[in-house]
Amino acid sequence: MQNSPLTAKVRKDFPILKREIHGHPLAYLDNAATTQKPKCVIDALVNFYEKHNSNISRGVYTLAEEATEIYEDGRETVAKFIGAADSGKIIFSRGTTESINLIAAAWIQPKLKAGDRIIVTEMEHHSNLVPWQLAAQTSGAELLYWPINLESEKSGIGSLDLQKFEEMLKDATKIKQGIRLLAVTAVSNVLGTVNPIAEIVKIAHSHGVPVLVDAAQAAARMPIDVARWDCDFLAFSGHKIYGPTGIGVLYVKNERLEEMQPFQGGGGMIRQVNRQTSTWADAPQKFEAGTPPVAEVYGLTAAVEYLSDIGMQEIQQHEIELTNHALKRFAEFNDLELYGPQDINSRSGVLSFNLRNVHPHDVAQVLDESGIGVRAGHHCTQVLHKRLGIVASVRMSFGLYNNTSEIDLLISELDRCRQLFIE
Amino acid sequence: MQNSPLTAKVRKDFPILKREIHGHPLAYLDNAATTQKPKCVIDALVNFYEKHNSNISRGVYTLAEEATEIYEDGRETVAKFIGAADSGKIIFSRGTTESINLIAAAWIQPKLKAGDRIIVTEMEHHSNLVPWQLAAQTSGAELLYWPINLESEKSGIGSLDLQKFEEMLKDATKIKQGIRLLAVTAVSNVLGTVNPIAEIVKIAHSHGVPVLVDAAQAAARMPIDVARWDCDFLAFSGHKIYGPTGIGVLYVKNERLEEMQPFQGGGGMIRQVNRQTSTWADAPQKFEAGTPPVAEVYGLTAAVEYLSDIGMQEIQQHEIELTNHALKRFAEFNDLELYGPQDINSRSGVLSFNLRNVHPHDVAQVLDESGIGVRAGHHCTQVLHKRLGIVASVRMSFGLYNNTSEIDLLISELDRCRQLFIE
Amino acid sequence: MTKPSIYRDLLLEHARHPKNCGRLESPDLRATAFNPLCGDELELTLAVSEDIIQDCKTKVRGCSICQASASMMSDLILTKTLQEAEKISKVFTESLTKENEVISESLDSLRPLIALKKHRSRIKCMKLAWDALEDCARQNQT
Amino acid sequence: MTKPSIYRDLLLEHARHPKNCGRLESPDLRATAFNPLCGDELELTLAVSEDIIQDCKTKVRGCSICQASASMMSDLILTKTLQEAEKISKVFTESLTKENEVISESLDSLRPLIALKKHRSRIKCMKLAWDALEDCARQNQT
Ligand SMILES: Cc1ncc(COP(=O)(O)O)c(C=O)c1O
Ligand SMILES: Cc1ncc(COP(=O)(O)O)c(C=O)c1O
Repeated sequence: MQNSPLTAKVRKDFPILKREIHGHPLAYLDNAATTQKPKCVIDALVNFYEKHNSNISRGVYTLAEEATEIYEDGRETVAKFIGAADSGKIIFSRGTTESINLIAAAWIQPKLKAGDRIIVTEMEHHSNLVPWQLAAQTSGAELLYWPINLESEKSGIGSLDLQKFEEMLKDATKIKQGIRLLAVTAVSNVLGTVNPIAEIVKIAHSHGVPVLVDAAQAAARMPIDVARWDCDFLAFSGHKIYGPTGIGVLYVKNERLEEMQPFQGGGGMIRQVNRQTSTWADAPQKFEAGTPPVAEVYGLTAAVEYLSDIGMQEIQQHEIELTNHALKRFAEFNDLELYGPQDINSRSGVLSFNLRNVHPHDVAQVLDESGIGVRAGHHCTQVLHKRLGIVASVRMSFGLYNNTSEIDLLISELDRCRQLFIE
Repeated sequence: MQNSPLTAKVRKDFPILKREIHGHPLAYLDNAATTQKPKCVIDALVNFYEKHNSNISRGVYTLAEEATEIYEDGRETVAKFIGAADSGKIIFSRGTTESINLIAAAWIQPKLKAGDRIIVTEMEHHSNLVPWQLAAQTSGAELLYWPINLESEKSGIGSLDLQKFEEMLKDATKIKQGIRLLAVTAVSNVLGTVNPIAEIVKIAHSHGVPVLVDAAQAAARMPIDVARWDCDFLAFSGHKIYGPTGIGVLYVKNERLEEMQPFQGGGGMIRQVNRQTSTWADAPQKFEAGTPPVAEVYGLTAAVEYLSDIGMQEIQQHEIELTNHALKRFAEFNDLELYGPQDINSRSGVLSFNLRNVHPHDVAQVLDESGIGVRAGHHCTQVLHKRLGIVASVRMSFGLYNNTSEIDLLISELDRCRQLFIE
Repeated sequence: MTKPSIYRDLLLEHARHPKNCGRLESPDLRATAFNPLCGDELELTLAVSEDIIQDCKTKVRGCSICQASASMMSDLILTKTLQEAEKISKVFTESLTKENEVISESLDSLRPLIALKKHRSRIKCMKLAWDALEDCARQNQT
Repeated sequence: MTKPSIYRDLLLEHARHPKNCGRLESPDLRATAFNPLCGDELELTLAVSEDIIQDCKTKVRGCSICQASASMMSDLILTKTLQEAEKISKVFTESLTKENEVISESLDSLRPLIALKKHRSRIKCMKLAWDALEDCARQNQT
């Protein structure tokens, strides 16, 4: 097996890589769906439950103090990881989806009026579309789509054209249409496109439009710096950055934090509860009703520390190398249609494609027979797939532990698909 | 140490019980806040992440198939645990609080009109009060409080009088007031009161009022049978029944399921997504947006199987024995005020009290110095505490692994409190 | 290739050369089915007279398993009554969810499909054609 | 009792016999503070002339640590200016959150409190009186 220096170092940290699938070593290439967990993350969970498990905040005994410290230290570690000035802006949720729904319910819904618009892009995940649809519908607002480039324009296929965005904003100003938000992904979970968030935010802000960044894919693939990006909201999931399921993060800028209504009601988010009305705790607790996922925060903290130790720059570099290799191999075949930028500078290691005349399900199933895990379907982007004129695609997406031999294996196994399904 | 047969058997299953606190063995008596985890639950989490970790539903490769099976099998195990006829009625949430907020947002909010009433009891946890306050406020509805008995009426202190409830319902009928829901806890997390849910539901239904049962405390303490109880909704948390954090359950009766709007928007809960509108998946997926907490479901499944193997009847019996012992010991002191029923038949092993002239914080802190974990505060029941005329209390609450010696230790350490704070 | 594959001969034969493809011009019954997980779609058109399925066509936009299932179904239900066809569909569905290893004789020709039942994610693919069939049967009742 | 306790003599002394208890009849400044985690409350009343705290009383409904902190605070701020008092409060708060082990001389009498800083859940108890003090200082500025 050909390993990059990073891969050689990290593969032994992931217990699941020892697994065999139908007699073959696992080649896990579905990291955009969820990532595998290093031993330190699993150990953190065990350690929490075997040593410190307790509910937080309202307990004065030792375990409760420890659990509270674990939880609040986790907030600080996450804040540092994404360049947030203080941990008070970090809200823990159950995942990207809940983080975005939180903003839809607690921030935009109360201020949305009939005729207002929320801008989304055509490449958004359902989790960054449907919450806005739901919010828009209750108030007579609408979604406005920032289209992706399909022709090979200067920004490349599957990219967003900044000029188009400026025009949309200017047109809205002309007809005095209220644009309440831009919701945009930092990295597409299908095309692999890396969007220039800092520039996008600058344009949006110059027209008074706040920006929510879906960093579900980006957080595991590149350094994130909310201070530099200057976005208003940013959301990601623990399970996609080598941490546990059941935990997500929402970063909110101070000004926006003050505008937010409560999200869910319950224990921990209140100040005083009277019979008919209540008052609220300060942020971030105000937005964290109920017993929080303390163990999951501990696991997430371990994941963030693991990634920081390796260095997000190095991780990004590794992914670029894998992606370069994949792009080169894909170019060898003319029955492989790759969606998204060809240019390595505007994409990351998420590659969706179709093998001509073979259904993505069948491709994924045949690959599984050789131990390869890839995803087939619309990857929660029906709007994008419709735009691309397809129903489904096969997606290969890289993680820390992948290497070029796994890519080569996939490419060679596609031959089996051809043999089975195309006479 | 004096152990009941059950305790002797189970203590070794809980790794955390090996911990020492300030040189003393841990006496964990805060099980109403969260329970400790048996090894099989911790092992399930490890096993998931080391062997099967993957995202569910949309993957055709082996790991994804396994994860999906784990997730859906979990739904069936939980359905059986609470006597639900089929797993289609089980929605996974992040906890009791989210389960209740889900009903508040997806079911009651859309149908609530100005002047409507939601009945709650004075003993409800904030998580079963604040969501209804928030829903009521947006539509001009109000909460109606079913008061608890304070005098030693026939149902005993801290109990709910069924006649009072009938009268409330009749009064509402007289003035044509719409009662949309009764939200009631099965077991009080402060008083320990066990409410007669089956009888309550019968009365409510005879007046056309649906019932939501907060089973956060009950689920770990007694057999639950939604078919017999006939409740419309039932909610509980994984972490309070010896399972992981980050997972909760919501049971919904079929008729209600059909009335429910979507909760959060995102991946997994859709059928078709168009640019402005979408259609929804069938229940329960319709209410589970985003990547679900698969590992946590696996852990919860292990917990439920662990409890079922022991038997909820036996667990209940064990708790009755401990509670009896505690009631007897408490009666020895006239500076100990216990809140809630004295009658063992209408209470469970959650005992809140105050030591005269010593603040609950100080009691809990002193007990910690001997390794005892109890909670001090309002336990997320400010309305109840106000009704009791107190600000805070100390709460001792039992789990599987507790024994009478731990109760005796607590009682004897209260002496240290007296010496420190009362001259 | 020597690797064992879930794609066995009979299945592939049906997938590559599906029977009764297309749509009837003026069907007596028509139903579509949709798989939200992947976006696959299927249209079933039936010609029915005196309760007997005289003709049957499926238009499939789906994977090989979906295609093969539709093809096998059409083979099996032709000349059967709608009630019989619905009954077969129910038994087939049960055989996919039950642990039971005994396969009813009426489903003999569906064995290559039933063999895949442990692939839970593919059950919906197999079921698409049958969902449409049951929809047609329902329409006929009302 | 031989067990080591966080409740040391000085702390207990203040808790049992708190200084400057109660409320001033007609205070120049008044503030209340509230701990949502346990419902504890504290009322601070100050008599201030020429910016100097001439008199100070606290009415506490809280635990021994809250009580002791209020008592120690009142001892410390009497005869100081509001600005000085506010400064002390800020330094005290910092000493509770920082890892720093060096305790500023001005906080000498607060050592028994600062020693408890690792008990994070009790910091809010200690801070209640000081929150009210900072509130008074803010009122004075505007
Ligand atoms: C009776 C009751 N209801 C609701 C809750 C809320 O549960 P959770 O915090 O797990 O959402 C609790 C526990 O905190 C409880 O005891
Ligand atoms: C770009 C993007 N946004 C949002 C999500 C939703 O994340 P989650 O399912 O963890 O809530 C995903 C992944 O599923 C994603 O790739």
